[in-house]
Amino acid sequence: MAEPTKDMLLEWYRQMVLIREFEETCHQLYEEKRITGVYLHLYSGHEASGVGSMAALRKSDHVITAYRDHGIALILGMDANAVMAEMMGKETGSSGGKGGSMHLASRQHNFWGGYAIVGGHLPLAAGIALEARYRGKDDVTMTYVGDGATNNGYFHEALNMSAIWDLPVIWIIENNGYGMGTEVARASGQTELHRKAEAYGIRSFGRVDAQNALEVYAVACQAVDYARRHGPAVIEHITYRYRGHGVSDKQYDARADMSAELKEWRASREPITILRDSIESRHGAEAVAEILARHEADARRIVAESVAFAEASALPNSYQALMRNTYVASDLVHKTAQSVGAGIE
Amino acid sequence: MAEPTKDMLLEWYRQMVLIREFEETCHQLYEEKRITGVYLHLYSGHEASGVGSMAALRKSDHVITAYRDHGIALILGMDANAVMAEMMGKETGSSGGKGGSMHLASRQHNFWGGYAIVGGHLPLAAGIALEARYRGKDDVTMTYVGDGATNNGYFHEALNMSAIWDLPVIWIIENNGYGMGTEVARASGQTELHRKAEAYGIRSFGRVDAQNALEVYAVACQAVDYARRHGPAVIEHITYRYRGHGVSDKQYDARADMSAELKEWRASREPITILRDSIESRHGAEAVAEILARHEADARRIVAESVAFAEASALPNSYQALMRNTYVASDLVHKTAQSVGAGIE
Amino acid sequence: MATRNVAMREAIRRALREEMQRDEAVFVMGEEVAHWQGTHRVTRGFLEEFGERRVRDTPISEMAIGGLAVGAAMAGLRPVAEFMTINFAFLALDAIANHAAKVRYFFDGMFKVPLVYRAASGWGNQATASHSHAPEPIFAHFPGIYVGCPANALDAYGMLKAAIRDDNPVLFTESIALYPKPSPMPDDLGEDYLLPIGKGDIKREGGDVTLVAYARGVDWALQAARLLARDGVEAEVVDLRWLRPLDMALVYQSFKKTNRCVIVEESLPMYSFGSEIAALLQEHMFDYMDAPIKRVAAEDVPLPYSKEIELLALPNAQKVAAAVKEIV
Amino acid sequence: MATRNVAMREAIRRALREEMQRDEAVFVMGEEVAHWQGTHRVTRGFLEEFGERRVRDTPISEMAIGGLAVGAAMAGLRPVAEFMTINFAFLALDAIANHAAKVRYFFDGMFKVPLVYRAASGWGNQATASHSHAPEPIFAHFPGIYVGCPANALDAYGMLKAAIRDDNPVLFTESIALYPKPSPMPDDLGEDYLLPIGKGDIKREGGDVTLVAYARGVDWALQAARLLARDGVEAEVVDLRWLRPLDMALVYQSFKKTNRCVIVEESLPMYSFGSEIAALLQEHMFDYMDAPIKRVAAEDVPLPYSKEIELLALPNAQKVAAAVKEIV
Ligand SMILES: Cc1ncc(C[n+]2csc(CCOP(=O)(O)OP(=O)(O)O)c2C)c(N)n1
Ligand SMILES: Cc1ncc(C[n+]2csc(CCOP(=O)(O)OP(=O)(O)O)c2C)c(N)n1
Ligand SMILES: [Mg+2]
Ligand SMILES: [Mg+2]
Repeated sequence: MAEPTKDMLLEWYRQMVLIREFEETCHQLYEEKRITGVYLHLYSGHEASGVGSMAALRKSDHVITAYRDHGIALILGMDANAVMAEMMGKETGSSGGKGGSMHLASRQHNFWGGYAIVGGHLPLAAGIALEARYRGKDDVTMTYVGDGATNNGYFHEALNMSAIWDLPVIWIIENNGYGMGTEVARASGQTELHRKAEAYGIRSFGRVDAQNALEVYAVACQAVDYARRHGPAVIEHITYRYRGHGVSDKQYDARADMSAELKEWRASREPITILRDSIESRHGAEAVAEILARHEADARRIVAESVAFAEASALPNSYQALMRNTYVASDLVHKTAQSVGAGIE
Repeated sequence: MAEPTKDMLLEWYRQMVLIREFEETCHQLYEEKRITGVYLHLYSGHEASGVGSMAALRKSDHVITAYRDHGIALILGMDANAVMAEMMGKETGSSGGKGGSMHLASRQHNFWGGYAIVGGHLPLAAGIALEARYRGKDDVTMTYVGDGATNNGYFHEALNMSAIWDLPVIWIIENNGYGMGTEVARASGQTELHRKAEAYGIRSFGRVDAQNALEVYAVACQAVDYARRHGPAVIEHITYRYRGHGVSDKQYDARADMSAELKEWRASREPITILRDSIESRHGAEAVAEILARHEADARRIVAESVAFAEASALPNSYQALMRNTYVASDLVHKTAQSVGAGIE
Repeated sequence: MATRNVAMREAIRRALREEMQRDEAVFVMGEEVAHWQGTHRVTRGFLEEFGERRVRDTPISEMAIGGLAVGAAMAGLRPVAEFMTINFAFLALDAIANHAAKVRYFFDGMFKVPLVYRAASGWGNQATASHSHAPEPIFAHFPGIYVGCPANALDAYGMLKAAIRDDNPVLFTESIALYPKPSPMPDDLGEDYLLPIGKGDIKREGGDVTLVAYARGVDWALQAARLLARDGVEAEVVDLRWLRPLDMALVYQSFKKTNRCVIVEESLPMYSFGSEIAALLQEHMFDYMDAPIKRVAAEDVPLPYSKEIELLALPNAQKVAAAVKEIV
Repeated sequence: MATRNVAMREAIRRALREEMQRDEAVFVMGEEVAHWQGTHRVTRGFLEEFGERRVRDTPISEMAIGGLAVGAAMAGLRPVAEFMTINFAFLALDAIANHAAKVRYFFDGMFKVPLVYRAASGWGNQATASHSHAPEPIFAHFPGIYVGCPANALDAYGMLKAAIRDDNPVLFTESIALYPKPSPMPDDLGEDYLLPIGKGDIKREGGDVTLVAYARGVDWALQAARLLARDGVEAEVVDLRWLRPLDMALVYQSFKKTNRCVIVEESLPMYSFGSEIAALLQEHMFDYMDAPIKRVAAEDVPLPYSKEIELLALPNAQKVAAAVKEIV
């Protein structure tokens, strides 16, 4: 097991409190209708899953995920201002306001996005990994996929393709217990989701307590190493969503048994607390108190600034802004052909 | 293990020689352009797979398969005349000439067809099985699916649905080594296809030598019994296609290594010979010689008659025949609405 | 008969519930239809009333939802299978167009396929490009299935009941924007209030221009008609209700009177509803055409998240009125 | 320049091969493209020439073929992904319409998606209902992708080369019936013979009626033109070549001369190619219309196996000529 340094642990703490602050602020802003729309899926509760696993990557590796993407974006270093502006659909947003919460991405961070169709990003992950194999690079593609998504045809076809072509993808199944309102056992004949790897002859690295960033990291290191040298790997992360499926789905998560369950997770399996405990027990509570407090304060400041930045930014509102980037401008396209022109950048 | 009676074995022999005669005749007719079209996928070499497994069913059970369906149709007792007429697209065909080789079916035999889109029939199988569960009947649905089809999203989604809803489907994977020209190992990360059951928590009955009808039968009995009482079951049949993927695909099967392989299968794993040997060793070669010979002669006669019947039948050729059965006639449909009318029976 | 305002969502719920009460073969399946009470709350209370046998949550498996319904229908049940939104039905195009719509045909009438696919459709609310479609015309391209798209509560009620009772497969789409919209419904319709499949409806009479629409388009057309009336232009609003089969007789009748037409739809503009209606009109009503037929649809662009440009892309009453002004 | 007759299949093969030789980022993937040498023999010899890295057999996984190509293209490769036939691309509608066509848009230009989907299209040869479609209009409904459909060898060659070199996603369909059809191609075109995306072509000049078509429809139109010429009717045949973008300028130009039009396509008739072209024509060319615009398409029915009724359902030159006769 790869032993994370003190700096690494502190960095993870920084990431986790930033994500939590960001997500809870989003939640608040949505309640206040300062973020609008119908889709906003928060990563609160999932932090250790993303933080611990991406710590096993190097810069040239790739990451792709579904719509629960804010945390992933922040871990990879995307600017909180641009991310928050995207939530508000602003011109300064990372996708120019076109994508919103579900479609964050950053070319420069090898973050290939945020996708909204369940399972739709999984073959894309395989394609990104193919590029590395094709060009003889040993970069891997880390792919996050929900428990519910594992029942979709995309999952099956993409994992199988990664297997037969030895594509360096780490398929991380983020099992947070539910796809919207459906418990894993009501949606999947196989409830130990990592065992789905068997259907593809893919190497499974089993199930991990994903509220514990250290455990996540340890397994991720093995899987990344394996993927870099051989081919695809599967890991199942057991985690929990604190804010339900998405902000517009209140009714379900208000169910009594759900809130009891949530309380239980928050009380005994809080990823930030678990990481903090690890740091303190390894490096001494007092020795790290100041820096942890600083990270917390920074998180509050950064997020507050991002809100101010986003709110000060303009909404795209021209016809040109609407049409832009439907197509790449191209000399190969006949100039007078209808229904292009407007759509090119 | 269920021990088949002498009558059963003789009946299987009858079915197998009938299929072989039918398929080889189809092949011949295609060469002579008396059967036309581009798709004609023969069951020669597969006989024991269908015969042994369907022997485990009772009349009220259900059967569904893909385009390699002639053998299945004949085993279930469909009239060879109607089947041959369908090959030729005649009015007297079992699907009135609308369906052709890939779309045989018979309501009266609980044979739900013959489908052309790879994997497309798999959720239909689950739906048919659901009807039995829904109505509290204990009929099962036997479903044939190719090795290549197991890599398709339909397979994944349908098997998983059968698992969570405890649907009585026996998923028989007919592993004949290839999907068109692609060997199993080049198409599927998991080459022991029965192990795909693991991904759904479905009970697997393992791999069976499907050139041996007795072995097929023994395992099918267990699986049918299990499905009737509990839920879905998977069996992998190892078999071989004597006539390549389909009649129009000559080039590939002409490859030298393919014909060597074919010779080997024909020589040592011929299902009809294996069954004949079993019958003779159990019941005495002389005691059965006459009846086996009679079945062979009957097969030739029946198939020859079916050709005569089919060739004597008329092709549908009216606009009305073309449009008929697009929709069910219905009082609920507004009479003057466009684009109906012609399409109702 | 007493009449109350009812949200379209409630009318659909009522139709579905009554049909389930009436016929035990009718059952509901789809993502989140049971425990979650339906993403759009159409099946609220169903699990409690009908139980898990008849109200079935599915995994996120659209191909299987599409295909399983076909098998169950062939075998004698009457599935009402829900796609949470029509966008996800793209994953079931093969099940719908190649199986539901064709099984009867390629077995020459051996089976019938009495199923209904329900799907929430349309856009607005910043649902973003891949969740923002009203692609009914895509599905209505294929013979073998009917496609119904109600514009108000009463229509939704009568159309859905007919769809469930009919022995043919039906794709029934419900505009998300119309779900909460109240419209008048008599209290006591009896349980057999059935609107014939393929029958359109005149939603407003007028002699100056014909507005042809369906589903949410009808709303925009009616709003535009009110705007136009202020300027003395009386629009007749024809709600086709069904994209297959098409009640063109009704459109032709109106057009013979008005000689002018604007077609309104929520869809993308190309190879779409407006294309077909305009093509049919010019072919069959050539002698009655006093002006080109206009179309108002979404802009030809994948739809964006940001709200102002999203609105720019969406059709609206002003756009419809402006199109009318060009031809009257 | 010496000119020889070349089958369209060969021209496509040549274009693909040259582009693979020219650019190492171009690779081919699909069912049976490698060892089997391509179901339609378009990639014959490719495995031997380019090896397994660049000529990749896939499992029967259309969703993954569709989506994997998107990821590979975003990451910098130039995939040419083959659907064995367009029918199987129904299973990839989401990958094509919701991913290939939208990724660039919803990330506001961050990525480009330089891929080509190739698919054999059309019907005939008793391929039966689920294998008998020419559904190009369905895919062309969606902005964000281009849709090209060549009518002869030389066009296929120049169009495919442009499609591969362009940085946008392209769906390129190839009429099965045209694969073996020889048509003249100059021997020495250089390796940069590129036909612009969205540029149509006049395939025959004539002043009496405009026949608008694409792909196999062009064949029927040309045959009909020959039939009509015997009766003194001179038809102009406009091959649009691309269903998106549409070279309507070319159609309008012809229509201004002829004032009459018949649209010919292999597709089903509703919500289709003919619908869009007729709708555009009546809107923009109203003052030039001397007669209703007619459409010739497949009959509105799932297509049957049996050969005579299959032919009844198919468009042909006689049907086109008859439609022209109704309006000249
Ligand atoms: C193909 C498709 N079907 C349905 C949906 C609606 N939907 C969005 S998220 C979701 C649940 C996904 O659950 P899971 O994969 O467990 O991810 P989680 O939200 O728990 O992170 C559903 C059903 C969708 N976006 N795409
Ligand atoms: C969705 C889809 N993709 C591709 C095809 C073309 N096709 C027909 S049969 C076949 C191979 C299937 O192989 P397998 O499942 O092993 O069955 P077998 O033919 O060996 O019985 C393919 C690729 C199809 N019919 N449907
Ligand atoms: Mg989940
Ligand atoms: Mg096979």
